[in-house]
Amino acid sequence: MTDVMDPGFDTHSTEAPGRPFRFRVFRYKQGDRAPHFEEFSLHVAEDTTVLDALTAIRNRLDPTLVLRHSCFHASCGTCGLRVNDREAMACVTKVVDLKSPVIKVEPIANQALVADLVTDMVDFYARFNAIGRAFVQAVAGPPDAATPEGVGHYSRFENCIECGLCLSACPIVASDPRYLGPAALAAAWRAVEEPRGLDPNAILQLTDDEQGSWRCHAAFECSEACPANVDPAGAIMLLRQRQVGEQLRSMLGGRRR
Amino acid sequence: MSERLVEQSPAGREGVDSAAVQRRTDGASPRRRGVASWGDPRGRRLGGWAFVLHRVTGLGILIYLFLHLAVLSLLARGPSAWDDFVSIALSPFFLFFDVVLIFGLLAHGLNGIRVTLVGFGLVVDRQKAMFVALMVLGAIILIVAALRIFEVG
Amino acid sequence: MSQASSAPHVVVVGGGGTGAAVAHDLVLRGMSITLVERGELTSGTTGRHHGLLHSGARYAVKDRESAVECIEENRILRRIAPGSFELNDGLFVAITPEDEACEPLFFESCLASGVPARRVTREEALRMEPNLNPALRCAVQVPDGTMDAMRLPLRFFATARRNGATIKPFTEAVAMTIVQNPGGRCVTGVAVQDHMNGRRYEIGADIVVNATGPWGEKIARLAGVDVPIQPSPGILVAVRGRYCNMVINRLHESGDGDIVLPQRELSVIGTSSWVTDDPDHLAVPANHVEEMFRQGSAMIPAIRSAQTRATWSAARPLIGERGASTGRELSRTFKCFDHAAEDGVEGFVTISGGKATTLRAMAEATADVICRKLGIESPCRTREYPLLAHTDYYA
Amino acid sequence: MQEQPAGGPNRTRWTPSGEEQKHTWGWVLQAVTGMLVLLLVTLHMIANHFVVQRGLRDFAAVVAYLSNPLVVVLEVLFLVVVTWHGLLGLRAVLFDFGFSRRVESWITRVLWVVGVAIVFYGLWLTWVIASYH
Repeated sequence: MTDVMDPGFDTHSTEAPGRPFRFRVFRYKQGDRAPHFEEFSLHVAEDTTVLDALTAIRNRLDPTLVLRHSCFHASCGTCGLRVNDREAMACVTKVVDLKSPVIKVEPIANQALVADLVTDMVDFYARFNAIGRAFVQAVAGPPDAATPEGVGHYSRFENCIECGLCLSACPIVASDPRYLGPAALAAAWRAVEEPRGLDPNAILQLTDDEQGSWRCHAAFECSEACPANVDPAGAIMLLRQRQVGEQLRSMLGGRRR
Repeated sequence: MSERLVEQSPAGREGVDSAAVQRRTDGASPRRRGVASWGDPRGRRLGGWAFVLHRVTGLGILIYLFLHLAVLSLLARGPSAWDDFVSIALSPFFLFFDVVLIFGLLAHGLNGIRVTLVGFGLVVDRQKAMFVALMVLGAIILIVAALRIFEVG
Repeated sequence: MSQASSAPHVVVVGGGGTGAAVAHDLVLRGMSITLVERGELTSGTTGRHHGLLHSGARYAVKDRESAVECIEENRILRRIAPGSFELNDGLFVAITPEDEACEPLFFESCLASGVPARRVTREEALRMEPNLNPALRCAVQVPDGTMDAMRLPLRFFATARRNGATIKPFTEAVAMTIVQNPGGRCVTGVAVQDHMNGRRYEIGADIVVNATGPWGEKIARLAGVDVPIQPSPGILVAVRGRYCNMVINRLHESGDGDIVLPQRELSVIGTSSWVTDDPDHLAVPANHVEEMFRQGSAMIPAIRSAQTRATWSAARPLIGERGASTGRELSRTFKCFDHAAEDGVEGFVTISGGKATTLRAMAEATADVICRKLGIESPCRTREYPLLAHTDYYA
Repeated sequence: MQEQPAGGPNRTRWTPSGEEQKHTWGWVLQAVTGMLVLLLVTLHMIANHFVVQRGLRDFAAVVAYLSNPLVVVLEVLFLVVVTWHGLLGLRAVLFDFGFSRRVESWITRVLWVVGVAIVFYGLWLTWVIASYH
């Protein structure tokens, strides 16, 4: 622990002197007839994030505003929102980077709304749990992979922070809730790639389905929205490749692996 | 977790579900963006544009296929019916639609190559570059075809 | 509820790690539990901590009691929450000759505290962690680990709810119901504001537990008591890239070190300390960010040029007298205040201080106090009770 | 490493479509017919429009063109493949609307009827034109 007596200049300030921004925030309380947008004005500094702004709105302007947040570094996945019509983690989205004087903030789409910016994650996990996956490995890789060049190899599914941004961005999930969706299919591919106690064949068969891997229409919006480099669309395509291979193998009389 | 770990579980699964429902809303919809969102250009990235382009051109070509087959029935009504149609079809107005058709075929067909490769897990990480390259190729072919059509017309 | 409706009803205020563990412990002891949290679960200090599962080594030299407590809880958590930790161990690295001079005392103190420690040569340390500063002189390996700061508490919440607890996020405690008895005042319930629908209502309670960490003083004031909790923020920096696989600590004279932890594809660097009165408004001072890069790159030089993913502050709930100017002067242990004994207010208990690693022990101590107050004899069962997966919270 | 039992198949809420047949083949056929269509449409466009004077055959030329059995085979194959690809594609789009399973099975049935009708219509038209010869 480093003691620094003087707290100094706050790089995440939401007070003057900063640049003024208008925040159009989605508001809804249970029992309301319809949601509406409410506008708040705040000054922001260079590093002020959308999450800083929203918590400042709650602390100073309207204590009834509810939103989800926890870790503040895009590791927990709770503060996923739609910011200016795109999925974003509020905690790592700097306001000035949005290059717009008006910041529209909405909850993620295609999920049940709880209130204001809060959505219910039950639907997300109902899909996710269909695959069944531990979220942390005992050790995330061999130490020698920890070199700067090896850092890329850590792009593994356990990077998934379960934020639901992929479900919000997916055009198919937008129109049909039966589709298993990107996060769970990416989890399925991780389990096939590295089973660690799960049965890869069962998962291949489960997701080889009209509502599984074959439902994806390659819009890649999930991979664009993903804040954790999971690349769900890429995972779905690799899952399909394996499923085609398995089907060919069984058709040609070979046994499934 | 196996059930034996769950002691004093008041109502088994029902208990859990009702607890989950605690957080659910009184009747708020899931705010599903719906089919209409396919037509919403806001926030869309390249892959999303490719998805929409593929759907629109695919449906357009299918409608054209029905029209085309219907028109071909003129052949069954004998030489004069068909030859009258041919003279109309060679008007500049119809030729413009031929260019639109070729645009649709090129966009759908060339992007189809990308979708097929990607769908088999091939060159997935190059999908954007592939889309751009195929569309540039398509544009070139379209220009050549358009010049040829109007030159003939 | 399968328990008799006569089971004592305890309202826990605060949905962080401590509140989660308290709810879990009390529900296993047969009590009826309602937990209220102003925002999302773990949205206070809990979610923002660096995610270190302490081995206790950090406290071995100066605070043996904390060290013993940490290693014991470390072992318990590994047992009851398998899968929640990267069992990657920690490395205390001595960079300067002054650091190296502290090594014998540090190593011996670890062993004396029951913290398994292993001496590691410079060459072996560099083999294990190639990004370490090549100038390092020696290192000590200890059973630190990394955890997900939100998902470990979620497992407590999931298990508590499966066992009958009612968990109410987005429900803010706005007032205490206080009854004036001949013997003194008594807290008999909490008035809450449900931010999901704007409704305000009261929840009756036999006991109200204040588990709000750095907000503890604010909540205690609702009950008319004063607790010496000093919010002490520290800054954390996350950079892109996993520069180490183990938890890298600086082997300092203070034993208090600086730290770099791997978290998924990120490396988290911590931490500084100052004091504030308002845990809702935490600055991210520019000079502290610079200091983190300086300290972090002393151990892992590549951090100097790493890309910043996020900078944020978290407020520790330290127990101590007001007027301290830095967090260091304040104690790092936890304490459960029974305000009947200390302030003449019945039915109100505050738990504060402590560390994420000791959340279960904090809950055990709190539940012991509550059982004693209610005259219930029920042993703590959380040491052996396996926790559900975090995903079960949403099942 | 101790694996965390994060839910098993018995607690799955998401359910597969429930159909026995594997959907791999639907996709593979769509991809294969797509590639065939791309090939055949190119041939069709060149043969019927780009190498023909003024871009469209008059009646006599159509009859002459279809007198070649290879042409008949290719054009009929083209029709079958393009119909399959187009209607399966339409089905995929319609299924994305999230209709009920009952509506979806009706969509599938109707599309089968349409597809078979189109192919028979094509065969009939070819036979009519060939009989002018």
